[in-house]
Amino acid sequence: MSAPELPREDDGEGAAPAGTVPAQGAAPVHEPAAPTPPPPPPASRRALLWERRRRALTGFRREYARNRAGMFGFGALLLFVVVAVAAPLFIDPAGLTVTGAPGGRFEPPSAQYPLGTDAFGRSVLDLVVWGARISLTVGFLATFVCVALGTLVGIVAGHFGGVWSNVLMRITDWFVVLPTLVMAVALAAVMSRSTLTIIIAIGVTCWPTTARLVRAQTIAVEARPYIERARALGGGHTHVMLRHVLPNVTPVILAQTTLIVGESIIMESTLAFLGLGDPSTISWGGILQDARTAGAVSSGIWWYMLPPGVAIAVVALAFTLCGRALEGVFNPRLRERR
Amino acid sequence: AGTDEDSGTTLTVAVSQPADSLSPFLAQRLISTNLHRLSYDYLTNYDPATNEPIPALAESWDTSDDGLTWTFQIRDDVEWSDGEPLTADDIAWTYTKMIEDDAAATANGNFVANFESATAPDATTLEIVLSEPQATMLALDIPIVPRHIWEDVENFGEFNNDEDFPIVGSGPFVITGYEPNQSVTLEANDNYWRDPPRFDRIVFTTMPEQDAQVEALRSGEVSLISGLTPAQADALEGEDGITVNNATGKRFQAFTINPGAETQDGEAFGDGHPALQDRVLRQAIMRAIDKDEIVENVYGGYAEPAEGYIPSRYPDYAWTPADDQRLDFDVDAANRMLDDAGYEMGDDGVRTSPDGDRLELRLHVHNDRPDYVSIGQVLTERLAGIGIEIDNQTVDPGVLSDALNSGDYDLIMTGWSVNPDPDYVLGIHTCDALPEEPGTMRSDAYFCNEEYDELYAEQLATYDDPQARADIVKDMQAILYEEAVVNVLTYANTLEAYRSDQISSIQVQPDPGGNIWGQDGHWSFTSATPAGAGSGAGAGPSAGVLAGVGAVVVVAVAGGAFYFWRRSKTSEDRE
Amino acid sequence: MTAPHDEAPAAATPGTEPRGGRRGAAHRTLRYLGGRLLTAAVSLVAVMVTSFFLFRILPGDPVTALTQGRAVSPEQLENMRRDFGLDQPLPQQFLDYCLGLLRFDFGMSYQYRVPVAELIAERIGPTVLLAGTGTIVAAILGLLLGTGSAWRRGSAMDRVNTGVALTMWSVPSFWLGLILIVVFASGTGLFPTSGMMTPGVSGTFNVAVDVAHHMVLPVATMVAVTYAQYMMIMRSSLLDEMGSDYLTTARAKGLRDALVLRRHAAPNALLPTVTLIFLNLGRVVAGVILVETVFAWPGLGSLFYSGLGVPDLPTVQALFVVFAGAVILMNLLADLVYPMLDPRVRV
Amino acid sequence: METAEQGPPAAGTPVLSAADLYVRFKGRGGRGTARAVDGVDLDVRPGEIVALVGESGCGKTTLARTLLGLEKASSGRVAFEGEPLKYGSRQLKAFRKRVQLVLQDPSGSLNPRHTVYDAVAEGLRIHEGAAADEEQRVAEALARAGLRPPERYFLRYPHELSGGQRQRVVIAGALVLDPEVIIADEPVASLDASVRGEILQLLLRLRDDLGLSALVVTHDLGLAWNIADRVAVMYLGRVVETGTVEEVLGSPRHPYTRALLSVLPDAGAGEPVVLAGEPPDPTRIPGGCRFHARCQILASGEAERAGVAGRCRTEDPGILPADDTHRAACHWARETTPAE
Amino acid sequence: MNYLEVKDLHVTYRTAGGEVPAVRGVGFSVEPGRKLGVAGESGCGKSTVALALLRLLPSSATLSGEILLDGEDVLTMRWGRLRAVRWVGASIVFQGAMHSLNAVRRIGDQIAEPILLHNTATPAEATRRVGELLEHVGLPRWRARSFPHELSGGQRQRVMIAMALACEPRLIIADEPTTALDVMIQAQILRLIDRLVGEQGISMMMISHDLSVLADTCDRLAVMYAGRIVEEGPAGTVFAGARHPYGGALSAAFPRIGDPASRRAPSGLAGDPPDPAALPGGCSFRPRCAVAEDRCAEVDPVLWPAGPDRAAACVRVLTDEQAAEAGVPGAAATATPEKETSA
Ligand SMILES: Nc1ncnc2c1ncn2[C@@H]1O[C@H](COP(=O)(O)OP(=O)(O)OP(=O)(O)O)[C@@H](O)[C@H]1O
Ligand SMILES: Nc1ncnc2c1ncn2[C@@H]1O[C@H](COP(=O)(O)OP(=O)(O)OP(=O)(O)O)[C@@H](O)[C@H]1O
Ligand SMILES: [Mg+2]
Ligand SMILES: [Mg+2]
Repeated sequence: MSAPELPREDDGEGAAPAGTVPAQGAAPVHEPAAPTPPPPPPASRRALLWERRRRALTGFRREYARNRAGMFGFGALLLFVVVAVAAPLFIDPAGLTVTGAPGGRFEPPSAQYPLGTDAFGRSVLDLVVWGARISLTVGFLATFVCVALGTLVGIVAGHFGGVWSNVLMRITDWFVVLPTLVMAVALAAVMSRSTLTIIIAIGVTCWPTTARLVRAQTIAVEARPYIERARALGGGHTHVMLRHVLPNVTPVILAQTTLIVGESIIMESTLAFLGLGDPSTISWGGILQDARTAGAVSSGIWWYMLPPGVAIAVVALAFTLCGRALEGVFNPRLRERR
Repeated sequence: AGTDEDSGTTLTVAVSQPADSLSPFLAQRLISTNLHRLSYDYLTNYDPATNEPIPALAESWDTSDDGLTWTFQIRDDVEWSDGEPLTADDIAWTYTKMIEDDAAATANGNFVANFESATAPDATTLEIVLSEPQATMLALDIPIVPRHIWEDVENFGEFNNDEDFPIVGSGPFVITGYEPNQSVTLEANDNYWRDPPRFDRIVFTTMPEQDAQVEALRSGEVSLISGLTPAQADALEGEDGITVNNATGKRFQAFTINPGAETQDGEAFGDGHPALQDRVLRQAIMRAIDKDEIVENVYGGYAEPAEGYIPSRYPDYAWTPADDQRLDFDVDAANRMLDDAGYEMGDDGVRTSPDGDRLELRLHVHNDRPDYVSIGQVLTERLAGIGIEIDNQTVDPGVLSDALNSGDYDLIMTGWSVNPDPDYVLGIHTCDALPEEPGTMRSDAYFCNEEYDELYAEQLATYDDPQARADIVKDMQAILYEEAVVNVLTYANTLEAYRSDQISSIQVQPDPGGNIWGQDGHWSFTSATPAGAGSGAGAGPSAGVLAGVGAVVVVAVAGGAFYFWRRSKTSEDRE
Repeated sequence: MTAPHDEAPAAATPGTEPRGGRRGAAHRTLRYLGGRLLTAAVSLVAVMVTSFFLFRILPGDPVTALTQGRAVSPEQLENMRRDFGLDQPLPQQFLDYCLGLLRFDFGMSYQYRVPVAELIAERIGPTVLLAGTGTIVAAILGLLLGTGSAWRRGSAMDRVNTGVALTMWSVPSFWLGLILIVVFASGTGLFPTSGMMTPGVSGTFNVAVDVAHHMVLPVATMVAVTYAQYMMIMRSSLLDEMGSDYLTTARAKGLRDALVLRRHAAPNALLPTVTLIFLNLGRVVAGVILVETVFAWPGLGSLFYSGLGVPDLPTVQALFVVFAGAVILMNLLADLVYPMLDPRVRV
Repeated sequence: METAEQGPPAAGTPVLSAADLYVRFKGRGGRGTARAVDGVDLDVRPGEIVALVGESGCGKTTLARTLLGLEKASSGRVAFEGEPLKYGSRQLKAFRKRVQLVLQDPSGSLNPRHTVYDAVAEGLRIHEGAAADEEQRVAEALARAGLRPPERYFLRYPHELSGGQRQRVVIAGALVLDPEVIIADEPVASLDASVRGEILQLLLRLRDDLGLSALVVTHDLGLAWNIADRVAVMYLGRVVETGTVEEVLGSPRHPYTRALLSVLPDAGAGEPVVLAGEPPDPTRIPGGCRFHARCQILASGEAERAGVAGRCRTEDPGILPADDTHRAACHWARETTPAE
Repeated sequence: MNYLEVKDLHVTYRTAGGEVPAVRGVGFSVEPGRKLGVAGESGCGKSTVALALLRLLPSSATLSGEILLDGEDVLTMRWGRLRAVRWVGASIVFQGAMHSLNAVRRIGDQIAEPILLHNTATPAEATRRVGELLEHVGLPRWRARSFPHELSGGQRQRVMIAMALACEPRLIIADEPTTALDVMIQAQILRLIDRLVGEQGISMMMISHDLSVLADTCDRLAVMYAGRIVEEGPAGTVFAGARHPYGGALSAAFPRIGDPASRRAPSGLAGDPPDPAALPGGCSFRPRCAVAEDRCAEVDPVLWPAGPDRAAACVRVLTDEQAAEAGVPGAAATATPEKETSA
């Protein structure tokens, strides 16, 4: 099997158009090099390139759109992000304070409070919507920390073999061995309670996976002849890493990113569940924790317990689906074939 | 079909923590001290109804005039569960061990800190000599252990008393089984010198998850649970076969204000906000807080708004302020007080003290106490109403105690469980309780008031006149209230529930309105009466086992059958 | 372990004899083994050192935390501090810690006043039981479903399988646990809500049944949230294999579809999954913290969590080492087992 | 750039040469050291195409990579225009501006995310930054490599090209820097029989047009016949026979060269000599003549008759010097060919 | 009677990018004990034909036509019968031996697998037979216990051959058995195949893109281009004098050492390989054909007789009458096609 093992950017296009071949192919081979026609003005070349990129994007979109689960994930995600960003437009923060909440204690769902109220009389729906802001922020930022660190370490370790790689990988191995949850719990306990702490705790503990993945991909890329060619052309480390390795590990990173966001959101809720969250901010994990400490589970106050959990699950799922879909788009090997 | 001990009645109690040790010298957790209440005898006990000390091993007692020598008459009809007689010598030996061996003093050393000696001149007499008078002499919560067993123990710091079962004791129950972290089983001691217990067996089973406890109660797996949340109490309230016990609280919830941390020598330290040294500000803070709101929203109504330092469950000591003294919720009044005292409101809604410090205060809250966390949120918002900005820091208890010790705090949540004898909780606010040097704080407030100290000494001296002592204690509470350093917010109720179809009656303490779990004494468990025959919790699970295992098997078989059916159906004509 | 290559007779035909021969192979195996062991040992030491310092920066004073809310005299506090060795300077504490480790002595638990080693020994059984069962069930389920999914990729079954697995994967385990308790334990009374045993049950068979009964919900929770990864790995690794030419060879030989899958595709696809299973076996020990907490399972996870609050330094330190050690051990096992399974990577 | 002033090197001075070159690879996991290149003297003179032939795994690629400084020699020396190659990153960069490598596998040699333009311009950008005439030079290189009109190919991605086109892009990438030497490693091995001719024609044309020197690595003797001036036959890390193409392929001396020629399907006359056994292992190079274990001359007893059998088994025939004469590292050939 | 007879075989792959007609009407036959060589450049559909013979194509391929194996049509067989035919009626030596062997199972087991499956031999017998087979292909018996990666490429290819012989099939389909190998190993394998097939009287179909290899080994030769057979005839004559320009280009692409004509003058075929998904109208070789004519754009040539026992799909082999019969326009315009193809 000789499937192209690297992502193709534009599947909208077929292979070399057959129409271009005959004229040139039929030319006598010994014909002296024809004077090159004047090159077209650079602007048009750039425009062409831009056009190409656009088409590549369209192709990417089309390929992605073929994955229905991925589209569902993307849709759900978009919905959550939009709702979270727009939350202040339709939710009055005053209603989310513990002293100024409008409702009564643990009111069951009603027209006014579609998901009922919590102990302070706050609308659970509003809380969940508002909680998306923190939960998504944590998810994104923690993932950024994790992926940035992991990518840097992974590429450097993968590119520079030998001692460098060894040292970095020993460090990574050492981090990999440390149980993530335990580490995060310990870090969150050590640092002051805040959203930033959670972000750091998650980010710092999850990068080794990314690093390993990126390193593996880097090594795979480094083994390709075009790296050798770049070196033979005189390219240095930076050239190779930036121009060749990075673009080729990007799909991996992107797919990994979406997977980690989901994990981070779950991790945030887990830390909150273990009492390590920041109770003064409203996040899904925080709501769950509040619901749990209020005994909502066993008191039949399902409207307090279910929505944040479902929200976490849906967002995590959405990201996971996006991640898988991206993986599929970027890695033709994963595409359905044969 | 699960148990081979189907005979007899079993009372199953869910507890949220496993026992830390079965050794009375080491055990510190509530569950463990309760176990010891049931399996050992004490010198005295507490009246189930009134909480007053009553005779137990000691039938009667005398005090010398200087209050330093105590002579107890010990019962002569008590036997250890292995049949040996329990004599004064066992008691003297237990106390002496604690005096002499630091390891043995780990758990209850504070009771014997003032002991010069404990001797048994004869089998029924115990003599204790003190170095200074001690108010807790009738509340010596020290389990008495059998000398003939414990004499052989080499290292009290490491012996956990969990090797030979049943464990020899003299209490109404005998510990017969112990699964670390899971359960402790006790059998009734039919020879107990008081009324023997009515249940044949008690099992304490560990369930840290509150919700799991409630579900276990519902399914009949356990008979008694405690520490319900208000929502759970509400939910269980109307359920068949379940009785909710709403007991007055033994605990108060409070916050203390850092009035400027100082050592005993008057050396100031820490970085408490300077404006908090002003009593006006502290009182204004109190007036900004709506205790009813906390009662309602945080405790779902299962609490009382509080003023005095001693919970109302102890009516002798409970105190309420006179009308002109009250620092009731009144935001306008609070704002006026601050305006008058020169705290100017800034443009951003935050006041500045006369000395020019912005009123931006930290509030430290325990992250492991959900009620505190909620109170913290309420305080934060309420104080904003009088121009105080709160930095709400919900932290690990460790962090919190670090902040307290180093005086680096402004407001800090706290709360104490108050014993029938309030000496200890009062004592921690004397000037003596201030640290000798920065960082060695043991109390929860840097409070030092001469008048309070004098009253404290006075109440110590009048322990033999309860009424007079109670009056003094109330005066002390008035000082605390007025100084507004230690600010009591509520007395939260203790919420418990039991299966009334398994337990027909059970003693609460105090009676009425008292709690079942965590009593001073063993009354709840000795008084608990089984309801009907064979309704012990043991019956529930075995049916459940069959049903559960059956369900799993059915699912597995069905799944497997489906799998193979599909496979055989599709395998032939495929490629 | 049998040394690879032991089947190659020494008298090989010239030119085609396997490289290095038998002696060399044994030697290489030893070197490989030694290398792996050394790496594992180095990791373990690093973890031990980390563990000590990581928890030393935990805030809070164990002594005050342990005596919180109780009447204690300053002398008692002093005694405790001395007992715990907390009055020593940090380097001395570290030295004691290291010396202790050499003797497998993790110190005394502050909370329970027993040697931590004993505490761990007591708790490790339940954790291994739960985590092991959970992983094995999840792995088997995941592998079966993953195989089915890949072999019939694109079918309704594949889509349903994948969808369900990924949804479960996205659910926070503690939340699922709580929901399961409500639905199955109190809703139907089929399973106990928590714990590991009904007190008072005796007899090996009865205890086994009882424990199994208690395990259903926690194991179900674990399996639900973890089987997806096995399934997805198996699925994609089988999909990778499915394009392979050797499967065409197998078909060309006249093998039935089921046989092609069973004899060729699945075993080959299984190989990459094995490493993952081992890795997870290591990690899951720490990962069951949540499930243990929710279901009051008397294992290491809940011990760690309760120890962290105090902080019960010797306990959390030791547990950290145990958790990390489990991963190291399983990595090591994977390293050693994999070559036995996959002849291609045999040294 | 300094070289531009120096003018063309004096004829006869090899542009690129290897002297007594050894490259060893440490075996991993206790495996023995692989002596991939085991003593090679080789010159490439200006304007000359040298073919390096030999079976798979004999060290051809390794030698080529070492010549370009991509691999460091364990011992021996690589010289460029008589100067020993320096491995500082600055010197290497300057060297690689003038000597270009065309890799074995054209599909792999192009980054799938770079357009043809990017791929060709890469060398320019590395050495000259953003050159003003970049586009023109890229177009020129593409056109020279036979991709005309070049603009049409600028924005194609490698997967949109056929194998032959890809190979030409790689060659264009090498040409854009106006190199003096090209090392082409199996430039046509991965191509279809019908496309290979074109690439070879291109190489010949470049040599004729630009005076390029080239080292063409291959395991295909026919290819050497097609384009090379001189040929060096490599066996197990060492050159065992060199000479002009006509000499070596016309009257091979080394038994290995003879065997190679005899098995060509189209060899016509003569019984094909199929050497027994598998390709030899560079970790275990036999003593004596490295070929003796598979040598058909020795096996048939002909060496015995020539009285060299003993030497074949024990005496290393030595490293062939890098000069024009037709030589073979074979005791038997030396014995029977009076010219040597 | 022909053992294998393929008539008008069409194979079309359904792909995301549309239909790919990989094989477009191929017909040939193999007599018992004879060897047919199929040549053609990469991607012209050779492997597709080979796989189609045992219906091993992926489900995305649709087949039509007839494949008669010993008179029985493979395409309409029931699965059970097909499974019985596979490896017994015809076995295959695949292109890449590395990938065609299961890397994690012992070679012996893999060879024994079809024996046990088809011959219902006892395991002991099978083991013995495996040993014999291995020795047959020049490998020691103990190699049965080796794993594929422990063997070199040539050895693996020999294992594939041993495997193909396991059930004593009447036809062996060898799909590029030597492409990835060195000249020397290639020679070894070809000799081996030659010997075995000759000894046992097995029919064979051998696929390669190397015309010279086939010419050396086979009795007859078929040259494929873009899914069609464009030339067919006795091996020697086809190689020496192809009548289709593509066949000519293929055989010319192999330099003859010592031949001054090819010295410093490599010959090749310009242009790109055809894309089966987008073939030009008319003769599919026309875009690369050096001697294309106008009428080539209009006629889609089929195999026309082109001399004794030969056929070629090029309008230039047609005489005027034949052309008129076949409906080829303007045949008269090119009068002398013969010059090119005189052998
Ligand atoms: N980086 C390396 N590490 C270890 N051994 C190597 C390395 N590179 C090459 N070798 C070994 O050196 C020998 C020569 O390899 P090289 O690639 O130079 O052969 P080649 O003649 O180019 O073969 P081919 O014709 O197959 O390309 C081989 O046995 C190979 O296994
Ligand atoms: N599964 C498939 N789906 C779609 N197209 C395919 C598939 N398999 C092969 N093809 C296409 O069918 C054509 C013929 O392929 P085939 O493998 O038969 O060629 P081949 O002659 O064997 O080439 P090679 O010499 O490279 O082995 C090619 O264009 C190929 O791209
Ligand atoms: Mg090579
Ligand atoms: Mg093929």
